[in-house]
Amino acid sequence: MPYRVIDSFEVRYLQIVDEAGNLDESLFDGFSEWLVRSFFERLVLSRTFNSRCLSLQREGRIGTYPSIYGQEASQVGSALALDAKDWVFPTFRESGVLAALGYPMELLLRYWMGDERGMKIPHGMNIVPMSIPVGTHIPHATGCGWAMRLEGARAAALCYFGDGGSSRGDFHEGLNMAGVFKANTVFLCQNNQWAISVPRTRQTASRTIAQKAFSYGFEGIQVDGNDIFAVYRATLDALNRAKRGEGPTLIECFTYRLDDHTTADDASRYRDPGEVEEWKKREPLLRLRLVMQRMGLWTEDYEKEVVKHSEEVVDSAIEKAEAVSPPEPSDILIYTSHTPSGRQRRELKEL
Amino acid sequence: MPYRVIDSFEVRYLQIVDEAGNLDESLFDGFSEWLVRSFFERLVLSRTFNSRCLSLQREGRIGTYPSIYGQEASQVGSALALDAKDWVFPTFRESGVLAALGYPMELLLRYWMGDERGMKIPHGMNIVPMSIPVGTHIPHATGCGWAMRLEGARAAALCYFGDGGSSRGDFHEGLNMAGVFKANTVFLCQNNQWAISVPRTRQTASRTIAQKAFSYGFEGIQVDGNDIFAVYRATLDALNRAKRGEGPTLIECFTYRLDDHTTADDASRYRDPGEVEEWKKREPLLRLRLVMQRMGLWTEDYEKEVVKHSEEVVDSAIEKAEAVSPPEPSDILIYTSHTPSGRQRRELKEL
Amino acid sequence: MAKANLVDAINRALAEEMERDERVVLLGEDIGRDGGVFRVTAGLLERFGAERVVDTPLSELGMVGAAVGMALWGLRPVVEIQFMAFIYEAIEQIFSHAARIHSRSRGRYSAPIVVRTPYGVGIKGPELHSDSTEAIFCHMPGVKVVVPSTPYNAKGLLKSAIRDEDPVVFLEPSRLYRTIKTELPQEDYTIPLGHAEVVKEGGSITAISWGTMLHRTMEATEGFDVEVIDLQTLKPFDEETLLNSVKKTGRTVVVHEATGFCGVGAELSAFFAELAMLHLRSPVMRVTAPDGVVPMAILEDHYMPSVEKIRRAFEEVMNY
Amino acid sequence: MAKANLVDAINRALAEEMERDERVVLLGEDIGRDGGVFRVTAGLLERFGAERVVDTPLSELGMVGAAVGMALWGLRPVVEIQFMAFIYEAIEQIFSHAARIHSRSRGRYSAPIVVRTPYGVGIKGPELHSDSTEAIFCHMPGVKVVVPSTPYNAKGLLKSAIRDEDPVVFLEPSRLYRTIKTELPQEDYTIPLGHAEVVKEGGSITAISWGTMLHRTMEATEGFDVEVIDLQTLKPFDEETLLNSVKKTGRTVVVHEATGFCGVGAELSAFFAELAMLHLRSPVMRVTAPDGVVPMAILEDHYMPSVEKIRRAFEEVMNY
Ligand SMILES: Cc1ncc(C[n+]2csc(CCOP(=O)(O)OP(=O)(O)O)c2C)c(N)n1
Ligand SMILES: Cc1ncc(C[n+]2csc(CCOP(=O)(O)OP(=O)(O)O)c2C)c(N)n1
Ligand SMILES: [Mg+2]
Ligand SMILES: [Mg+2]
Repeated sequence: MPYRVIDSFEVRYLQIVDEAGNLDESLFDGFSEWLVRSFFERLVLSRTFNSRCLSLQREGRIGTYPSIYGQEASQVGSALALDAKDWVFPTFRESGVLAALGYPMELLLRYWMGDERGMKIPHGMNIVPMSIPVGTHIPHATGCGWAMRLEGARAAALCYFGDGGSSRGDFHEGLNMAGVFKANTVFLCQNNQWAISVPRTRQTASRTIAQKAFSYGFEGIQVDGNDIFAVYRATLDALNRAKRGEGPTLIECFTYRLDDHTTADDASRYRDPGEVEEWKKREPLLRLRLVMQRMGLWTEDYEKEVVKHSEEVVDSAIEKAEAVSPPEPSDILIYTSHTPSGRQRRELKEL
Repeated sequence: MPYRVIDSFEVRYLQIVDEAGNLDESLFDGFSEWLVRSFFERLVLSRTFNSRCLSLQREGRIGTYPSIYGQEASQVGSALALDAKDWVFPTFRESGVLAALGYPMELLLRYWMGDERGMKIPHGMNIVPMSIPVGTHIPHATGCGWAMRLEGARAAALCYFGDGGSSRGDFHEGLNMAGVFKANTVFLCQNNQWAISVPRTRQTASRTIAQKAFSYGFEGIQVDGNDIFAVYRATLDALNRAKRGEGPTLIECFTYRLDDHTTADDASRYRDPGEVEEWKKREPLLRLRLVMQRMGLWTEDYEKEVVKHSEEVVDSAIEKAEAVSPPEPSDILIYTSHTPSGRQRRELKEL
Repeated sequence: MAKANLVDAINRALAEEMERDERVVLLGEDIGRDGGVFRVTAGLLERFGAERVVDTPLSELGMVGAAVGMALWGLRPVVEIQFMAFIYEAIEQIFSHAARIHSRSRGRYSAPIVVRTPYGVGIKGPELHSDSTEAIFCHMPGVKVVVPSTPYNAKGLLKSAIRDEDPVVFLEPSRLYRTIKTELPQEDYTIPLGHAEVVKEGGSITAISWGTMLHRTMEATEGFDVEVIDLQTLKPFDEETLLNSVKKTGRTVVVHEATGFCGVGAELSAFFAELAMLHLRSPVMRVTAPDGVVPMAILEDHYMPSVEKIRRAFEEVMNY
Repeated sequence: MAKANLVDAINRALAEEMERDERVVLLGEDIGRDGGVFRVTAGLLERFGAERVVDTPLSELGMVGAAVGMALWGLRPVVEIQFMAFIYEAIEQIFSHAARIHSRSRGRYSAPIVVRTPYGVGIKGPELHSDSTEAIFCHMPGVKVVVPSTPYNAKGLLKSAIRDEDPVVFLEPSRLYRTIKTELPQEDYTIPLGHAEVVKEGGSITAISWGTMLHRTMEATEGFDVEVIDLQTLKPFDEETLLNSVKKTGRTVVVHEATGFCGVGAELSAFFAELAMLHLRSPVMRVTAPDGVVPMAILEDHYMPSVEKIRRAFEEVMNY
């Protein structure tokens, strides 16, 4: 080999609990009973919210909706690693993150009904409206995490995006700047194997998304995204490193989109149903249940109760959301700029 | 270490001749006397062209000009690896590439005088007008190399850009798509350590540019960019791999911009002159001369003759370029679209 | 002759051009196996293969940039951008490269690419699925901008766009994809770029529109003596047809879905002022969306110019 | 009071705002140690430190995107784009994010960022160093667009832009950076956005211009009774000042450096048609660049509207 090796990199992978519920004892610490119950309860809540949304869409009560089924561990596990001061930059497919963070579900529903007021984030919650143009919010998380670092805040920004999002220029420029300025930012890619009909292998020729971090001079790791323990641990570690000023991390949650891309999609056109069945066996609730059984935290009654409670929460949110009167047409102009221009004032009269 | 390693990468470096002129005998083959003389003659020609341009600019005879001083090995070495069927995507700092390829110097001069006709590439030359917005031409080389692959052409596209260019979204999207579609494209980054006043270490936190290839599933190598033998060899290998359908390569030529960024710049404002002095010792002609001496190809007279010939070539090009009459104002409209619109026809009358 | 909708018409234009010219290739997200999110490319992968109907990574800049490179090499790429707002990342590729390469190389190279994308409000899509920013492309020298309004003209215009030597932004009214059908001849017909169509003759008002709004404009004409012009090509537009009509009617209303400020309506108004002032009996009125961020589904009907709003403009110019 | 050029004026506006408000940070390529390619930020790194005067990687999208994120967190970033054509990569960040976040979050968030960039022909720069595409930013709801024409108004306008809660695109006429000087008060004065300035009173023609072209317009007035208005803020523009002037003069000429088609001149023409038709004694004339790719140095003077061309427009409206 005529070439001299001047540097080398390893791509690392984290799994704490495997599909069969086997856990790595050396890693399984710091998960209090309270936390494990939270995992379960938020996971069930987000799954309940999600399936209700799918029904609401079929009934024409909300618009196009992107399901999170299969990705709940990546969403809930990472969300629960956040502190109140941290900032969250979600995409459209983050109902589970928002549910886990206690985002008012009636707002989330309003949003999916097509009402901007659903993204009027309540004060005290550092969540940014979900990004629709894929990947474009990544530099925002860089800027936010960078500002935190500049101001010496003990906080971090957590940015969600998908495998598709990793192909965009925003990803590259956002992560590169985060590396240069050691932004307090954690980049969390939910690699759910598909970007609508485009499989991961066609999204990029690199074997993992995690290794893309090497381009930016910081750590990237791949995590079993259906293992809520691994996701939580990796996210918490990364957030803590960021808060200590040690710079950004890229986390690839290796997971799967079990449903269609959105309710407007029909995945059977492009995806082998056998693949979906295989991944269903790995869906995150199964193994969480097994761990909780072993810990003595799970009974059938407990689960029934959690499900019932979640359904009540979601149903009451639906009721509230549907009782809200529609927004005013004038909102279109009123919120565009801070003070309306002469032209906008004339147009207001016509709306 | 709780994490499992699932993949690993090595960054490789190629140098055939070091600063002192020592050469790696195992690698030093395939360089015929004819080729080595070509290296020398084209290198001197491009250096001569370059220094004349700097004078012309000072005399107000051409506009702002970007010097290639120090980067000639990267430019000439890579250009000489090209076949006639290959395509070239240069930036503004590629006078050396164009000179080596035999691009009519009077055209190049016209361009720097501010005349678009200087980039009316002669038929038979597959060179694309130099890209001014940094990095933006990278996806073009991807598309061209991809088209070559689709059509089964035994040709490749060679794309030049700088360390600064590697930060742009175009780089990311261009290389990613090239990886996915196995485009016949070679990406050649002249890492000259500076992007105007921004040093390489602030451009990106990754240790090398070469390793960015890992993000795209293909090979990246760092080459001593002041070693014309290494540059030629690495480029030729990469072009050949591309032509065999083995996909793209990223080559980082590790070199140095010895002059100001352009004639409009004053590098003393931001750069330590000591650094420049250190790099001057490594400039590419020095070691080429040493190798040629050892091969019995160099004498003082030979060099004098080459220099004299180069000066004559450049001087006659200057003469030609300055004798050309200025372009017609109507060219502004005539070339904008293939057929002028009604509006453009009216405007033509007013020009 | 069978009737077809806009999706079929565009699909057939693409298929026929791919059949006619081997150099035509399609790039886009989900245009292959999935057949496109609006199913516009359905069946084309099966027919022309994965080398000519290419599912790309999620990479708008990359797609358009690669298309420019392919065009330099000699292909004729047609890029699908899933929704108009997602073209913004690729604007530099369009403005700084596709639009200029012919001029920059003084004719040696061209970028005969077509960038197709659905535009406009009206499908109750999520945020950023309803933009209508044709004006910004019209402003850039070197770019042509085309908007069909029917299956019939979509097929003819798209074929011309693909055959054109200049880059074309081809905007498909998403609201019309499946809502209207017209007869669609099997023959290979084209509609030249730069040609506007008088779709309804009239004597008192010239109403100019395109895409979705053309149909609203037609609806609004009842009771008015309106000549309705489907602009079809926004840049370069058909000056002659417009001037002839205005000379006859003396009154002009432009209707478009985009916000008014610096929209194409402004250009039309300025054009008439400069070239037909003495024929104008009333100001050129624009009926457009307001100067606000395109709203989500619940408010979208309030954003789009309504039939009543167009009728008010007709009344206004008549009573001026 | 000392005189200063445009570079100094902008430098001082930046310094004063950074002094006044700790949240103001500057991002850009070569703005730190190098002091900016036009030296606009010279000395600021030394004065405010590398955390507030940041040399970024070559990353226009990244800079503007990061600025949006910083603004969400509470900073007030001012981004320098080295030349206007290099803003195109960042357009999506401006259009889809900065412009919309206030509306999308129904007031919870804003993006009070300023994107400064030199624009225009006239410095004999290389290709793509002379674009003037203000119109496309004007078209996007939620964005403000400001163009100073003198050191004095540059300082006042930039301070207002930095203090504004909405995103502002601030376009600096590169040709004027060092060619004109005005008095520059030391005090903290501002010029409100949305306010046009009557720089010369007159009775027969209203000439509207901004930036570099304002000075050509002034030059052209000799022998005509022209009221010259410096628009200053292109979006939202000062309707009242414009209408008042046109009511007096009845004739309008708009002069801008950008190409005419769908330029800001078109909007002004349409605006006058709609709101001042009865006062117009002649068509609103536009004097603009032609619909061609901005040429390189040798032809650039032919591209820019000349004084003679402006005078011809004055004559035309007078003789109409
Ligand atoms: C810039 C952009 N291009 C295209 C789309 C249309 N689109 C919506 S989601 C999607 C796929 C996203 O894939 P990924 O990033 O993997 O996220 P996932 O949907 O799998 O969660 C596409 C193409 C978009 N929203 N934004
Ligand atoms: C998109 C873009 N941004 C900014 C500039 C201004 N500019 C010209 S060259 C340059 C630095 C380029 O650095 P690098 O890519 O390393 O190439 P080098 O000049 O070192 O050859 C900059 C910032 C530009 N031309 N294009
Ligand atoms: Mg995905
Ligand atoms: Mg460099």
